[in-house]
Amino acid sequence: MSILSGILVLAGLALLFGLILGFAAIRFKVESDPLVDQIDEILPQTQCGQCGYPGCRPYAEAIANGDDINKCPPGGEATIQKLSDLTGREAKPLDAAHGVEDVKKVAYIREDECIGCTKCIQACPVDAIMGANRQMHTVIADECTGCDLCVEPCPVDCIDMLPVTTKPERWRWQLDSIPVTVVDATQALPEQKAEPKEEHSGSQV
Amino acid sequence: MSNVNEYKTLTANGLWENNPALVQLLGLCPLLAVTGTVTNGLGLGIATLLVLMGSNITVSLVRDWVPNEIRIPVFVIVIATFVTLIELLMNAFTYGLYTALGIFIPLIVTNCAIIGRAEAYASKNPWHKAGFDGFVMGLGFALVLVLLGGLREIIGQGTLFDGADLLLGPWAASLRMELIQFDYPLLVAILPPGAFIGLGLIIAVKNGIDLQRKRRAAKQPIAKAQRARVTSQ
Amino acid sequence: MSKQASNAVQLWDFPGGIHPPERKQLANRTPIAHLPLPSVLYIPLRQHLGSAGNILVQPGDTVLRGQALTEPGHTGGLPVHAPTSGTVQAIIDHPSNHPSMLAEPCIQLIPDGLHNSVAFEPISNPFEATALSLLQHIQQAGIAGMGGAGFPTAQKLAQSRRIELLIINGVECEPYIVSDDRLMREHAATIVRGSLLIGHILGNPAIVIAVEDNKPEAIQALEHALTQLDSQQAEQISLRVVPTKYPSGGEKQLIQVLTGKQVPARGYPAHIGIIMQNVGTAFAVARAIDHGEPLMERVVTLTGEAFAQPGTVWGLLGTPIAHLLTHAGLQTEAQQRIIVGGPMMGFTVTDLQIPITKTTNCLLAPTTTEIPAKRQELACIRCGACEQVCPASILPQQLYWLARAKDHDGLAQHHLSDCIECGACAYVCPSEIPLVHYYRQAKADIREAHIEQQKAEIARQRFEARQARLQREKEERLERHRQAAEARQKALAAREREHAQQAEPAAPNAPAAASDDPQKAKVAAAIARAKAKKAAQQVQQQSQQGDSESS
Amino acid sequence: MSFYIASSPHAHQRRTTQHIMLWVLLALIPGLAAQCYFFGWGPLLQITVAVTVALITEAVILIVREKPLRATLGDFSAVVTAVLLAISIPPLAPWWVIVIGTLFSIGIVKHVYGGIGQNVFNPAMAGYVLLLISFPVQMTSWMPPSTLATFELNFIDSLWLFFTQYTSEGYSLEQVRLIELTQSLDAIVMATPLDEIKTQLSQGYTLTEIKRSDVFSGIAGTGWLWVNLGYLVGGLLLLYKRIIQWHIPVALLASLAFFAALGSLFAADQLPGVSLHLLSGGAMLAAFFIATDPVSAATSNRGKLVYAALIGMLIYIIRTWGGYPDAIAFAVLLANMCVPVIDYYTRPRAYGHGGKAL
Amino acid sequence: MIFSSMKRNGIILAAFAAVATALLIAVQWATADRIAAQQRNEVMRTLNELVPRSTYSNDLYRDCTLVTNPDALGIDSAQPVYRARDNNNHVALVVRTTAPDGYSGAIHLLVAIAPSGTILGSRVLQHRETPGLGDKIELRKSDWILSFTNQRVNGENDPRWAVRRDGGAFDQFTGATITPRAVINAIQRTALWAQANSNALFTAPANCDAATQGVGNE
Repeated sequence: MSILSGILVLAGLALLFGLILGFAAIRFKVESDPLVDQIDEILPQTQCGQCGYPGCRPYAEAIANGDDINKCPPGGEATIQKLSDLTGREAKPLDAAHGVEDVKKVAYIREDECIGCTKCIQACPVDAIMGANRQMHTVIADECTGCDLCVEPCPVDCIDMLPVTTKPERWRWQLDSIPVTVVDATQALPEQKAEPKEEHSGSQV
Repeated sequence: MSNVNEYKTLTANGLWENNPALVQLLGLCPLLAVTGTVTNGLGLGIATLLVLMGSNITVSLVRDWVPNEIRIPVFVIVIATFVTLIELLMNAFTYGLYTALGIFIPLIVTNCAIIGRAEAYASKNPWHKAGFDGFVMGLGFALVLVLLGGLREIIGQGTLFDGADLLLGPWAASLRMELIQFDYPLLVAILPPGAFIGLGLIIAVKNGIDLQRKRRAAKQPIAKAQRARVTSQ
Repeated sequence: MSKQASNAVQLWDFPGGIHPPERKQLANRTPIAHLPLPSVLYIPLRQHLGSAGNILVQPGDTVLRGQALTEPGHTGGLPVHAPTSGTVQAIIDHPSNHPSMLAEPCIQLIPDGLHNSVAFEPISNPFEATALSLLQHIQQAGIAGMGGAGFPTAQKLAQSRRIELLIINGVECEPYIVSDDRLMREHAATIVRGSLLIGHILGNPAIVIAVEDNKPEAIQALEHALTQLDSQQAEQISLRVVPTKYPSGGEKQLIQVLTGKQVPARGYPAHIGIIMQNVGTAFAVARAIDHGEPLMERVVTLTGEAFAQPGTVWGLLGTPIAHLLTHAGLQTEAQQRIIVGGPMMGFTVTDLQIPITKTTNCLLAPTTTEIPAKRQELACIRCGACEQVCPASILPQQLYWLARAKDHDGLAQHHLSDCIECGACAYVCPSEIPLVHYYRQAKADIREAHIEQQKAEIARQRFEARQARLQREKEERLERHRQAAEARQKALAAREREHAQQAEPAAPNAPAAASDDPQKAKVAAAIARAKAKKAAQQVQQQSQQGDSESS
Repeated sequence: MSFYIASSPHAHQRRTTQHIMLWVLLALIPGLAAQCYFFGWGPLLQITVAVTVALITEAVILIVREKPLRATLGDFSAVVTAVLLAISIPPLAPWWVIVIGTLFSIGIVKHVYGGIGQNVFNPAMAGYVLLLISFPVQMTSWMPPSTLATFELNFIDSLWLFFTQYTSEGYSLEQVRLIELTQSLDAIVMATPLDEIKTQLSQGYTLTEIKRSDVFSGIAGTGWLWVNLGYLVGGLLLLYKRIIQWHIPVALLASLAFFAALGSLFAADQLPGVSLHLLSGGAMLAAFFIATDPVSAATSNRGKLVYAALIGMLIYIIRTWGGYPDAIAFAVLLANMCVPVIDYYTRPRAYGHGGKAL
Repeated sequence: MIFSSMKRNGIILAAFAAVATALLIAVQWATADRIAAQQRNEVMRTLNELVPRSTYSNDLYRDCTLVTNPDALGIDSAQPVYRARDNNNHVALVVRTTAPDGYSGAIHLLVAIAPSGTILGSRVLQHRETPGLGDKIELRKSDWILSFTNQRVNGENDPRWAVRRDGGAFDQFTGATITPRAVINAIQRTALWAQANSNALFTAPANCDAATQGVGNE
């Protein structure tokens, strides 16, 4: 008797909980997962394709479906860290197969060499190159993401990727990047400008 | 061929890469509480291994019949059943060990390593793979228990396999080794803090070895990955 | 009257703060000196917070003292003026008076030594004039806050809010610096006049001139100046002496000391009805309105034991600092520090050609015995000394850990943005951790991340717009093809019908032959050039590979 | 000539970690002197061994971790840890006890957590706890004050005892520790006064009876009273030199005194009173030298008050109801664990975050 | 839809629970006897250490009575008393008793007393004394507990029943006197009580069940 009642009690309890769970599963269903949007938010939107996907959004979708999070060189370690925080996956070092982290660059068209073929305009993923057929083209520097996709199609190799120049108001307080100049003490003070000789940057921070 | 590889990966995962005790840090409560001697560690390790294998196989076999919503309760029922079975069997056949491990056997139910494997692996793979996974994961866990038990036993009382007869029968009493004769053993090793310190040191050693291996691994030439063209060009 | 009043009024305290050695006697014993003209001036277009104005001169132009060199552009900006007469030699990028010393556009002016001025236009009866006209006058005079940040004064004064209190900041709490001290001693009346003028612009709020109690001569001079006022003005303005403690001269701290109120985070003093101006600014406003003089020079303290003759000087804006250093007899040592600003918040520079700007209040050249070089940064021992001295009541030590971990969210939560970079935390740190430097870098990183995120958002939108456009174009193309195909088929059918009726040969339309197009020749040349370049690169690469393989 | 680049502030208050640690060592002298006067050469022997082991351990670890040697060894933090541990343990505990304790303090508690500044627990106290739970016999074998001792130990005897546990004449530590009491013919083996009280109370004696014994000098333990006063003097010196702030010592002693007074109020003859709690154990050492360890204490002033009051309360609870005779080490470690929580809830309100948001 | 989901989940879960419970009940049924025997063996092993098997002839495990006497046994709950008899001769009483005043709480003991009052032996069953100091009362750590064997208590004020330090006959431990004092007191108290009530205890009905008999040698 007690054997049977034991089985019945447990089965009854299980039945009850099963009913509750079945109810909850339908009633409290969470709508679609916005994970892709969150990942896309983190990616640097250079649209460079170095990850192997045509643009940041496709890569975001791939990550959401389980692809590695370390394939974005423009984002670098910082992006990998953020993706790791978001997805809970391990933050692996950047996959060198997709390129290495580099300084921010911007495309610059040497205008006297440009033949106006529009190939770069078609290659630019963010429409940051202005120009028309047989007209000299130019890059809108503020809109350029530095993806360098325009470099390869150029038949005359007139596009350079130049590092973005720092302005004082966007300087990042890297004191050790200031070259220490060794000057002749006798020349430093009078008005004639001493020719500074660059030496090791032995600054203290 | 891929099968062999998969078993290899499972083995490496269970014993080293993803060791439940050293990497996942799961099931620490019994791990830290009972590893005062090798015997205790081995006993609990074997018990956990059996439960893990049993639950993994069962979960894998029934996985097609279990709706997603109630999978966790079902896993818990399966695990709890196995733990209770093991407890009854130990009570009947290894009574000495049963009294020594005491309350920690029922605690296997809450060992997250087990439900973790059920959820992460067994519920997605066929029964033989799940069983093997349970075996290597359990083995990895048991090895750490034995290692920790050994360390604590040597430092804390200078012996090894003290009380092995409780687990393995009277013949095992001869296994007991008196390694060091302490006048004043380092009691902390046997007390709970010793378990924390010991586990920490084992994890540190494991991480150290991993680091060394990573450093030594020859730099493989980087294959350039295909870059996608975002546009038609 | 004012003395009694000032002593009777309640003062508050702000948390934290430090008492570093003041060392003000070094430079405050001599009057403000006038220097001989330098041989060249580099006048930065931007000496204030905000964008630069439009350039009004060209290389070769001769300019007079007080002539505007720039005017506010459509993005605003403050004009700069020629501080002496001479010739504009060039408009060049010259190392800036900024910790980075990155080059910024400057007007290079060669003084002619005549020091001829334009005709200045004072406002004869300013207390009758409208606030708007005075504000325009102040802006045309190029006056920016002379305490440190360099916020355009007219912009700050153009408040729509009701201002109840104007604070004239003569606290100058940072060690060594005595510019405001000397200015108050020598030109107290002008400062009081400027204060009243600013008060007039703001609708006559109560005016408080605050001075630290370590400047008795300045206090005396101001008290004397206040006794010269008529009773109505004397009623409006009062002098308040505050206890010496660094950084009581900080805007937020001084407001707390004088009123007990705190400026809300991310807000301005105007939000609680208060405006603060530096005594130097008040002086400049008085000169601009009463004499029509734009801002062309300012008081610069030259101090530190490396100077043979420390003191204060009137520095023309744009003067290379080397000119001032020479004047004060700088004796350099091997690892000389030249600090623009004070020992707490100033920055070191390595180029002596950087110009004096509207915000340059001090050049400090200490010897290494006076201010020893930094030692090795040691590990934080969590002593909490930084927390005790922080005037903003934030947790420097937590911020330090978060900054090292680059945890931007955590930094925001711990109010990094409320850090005023006063340096009190790093001053007391027993491990000599350059805390402020960590915060500056973290702030810069956060700002960068913010900018990058905005740029990324724009890029994303442009990318999506482009994708949509391409999709649309593709559909349109397909549609066109379809229509064309239909048309062709129709035409074919029609032609066949026609053909059946009568066979008519259709002359083929000859393609446009434009072989002598010069453009085409250029293109061909360019392509040839590129091909040659590519070939050369390939050869080079191959040879490099060969090298690396053989090696 | 070259120009020097540095970040502001350029001026610096010349009070370094090294400076602080040296003052702490200096301030320990009065208490240490009293300890040596009453309990012999033991503390000095312990300190010598502890400091040597600590410096060697730290140097080895720094070399292994590839960290700068001079700067870290030179900050004297390891020396302070070693000295605090050495003066906390019984004066003639065998040499290997202090060696194991110091190894653990420096090697595990300090460096495994990342070195100075990173350790969650007070290294000296963690080392003490390890020793106490591992070697309870040695760690409770306290010497009787010299005024009561049957044996007079010279330096050579102490040395022998320290290394072999026997004097050169073959007396064991156990024998050396005997005291002949005046009012009874019994000889007792010395423990700390607080431990003695606990033992006697369990025998059904009242506090008044217990305190008549020679082991107590009326208000506190004989000898121990002066040791505590010595550490109090040293602590006041640290306060005067602003090496430490008043918050932790005052809150700790006040909290301990409060609970002791409360206890006396309810069971005057069963629970030791204020003077015994403050002056018979390690309360002064704890209040001025141990709880004030900046690394493992709370940071804000309010946090320090809470932290120290918590230690005081824990000391009282553990002394009264706990399983081990002294409580300071356990109390400090438990409070160390609470520091992150304390710090979190005692954060000051940042400037401008008080009123309504903009 | 919601009802089909509820029905499906409920039935599956219930089925699992039923199968699992049935399995457990089956195993429990199969092992019950063995477990009972194991428990009995465990109790008997300890009892036989105190009262040699050769000296009695009854079923010691079953011949057990429950006694509630907080004054003598130091604990409020009922404690088992085993009676060893050789035919009808009274051989020994084995009493579970408690020393409530250990350094860190109660110490549970088993004491065997001959009707004459001689203590045949004693074991500590459970304690929380300080490791390394007070835990020498365990036989595994020290044979101190054996020093009670064949001792006798002569009345309540027998001066020998104390630690050496208090003038008694038993060793104290270095650094710990409270623990041995507590154990000595408890054994003395129990022995006196058992001696005085020997006959009544031997004649009391056997009324222990398995649940109260666990010796739990830990």
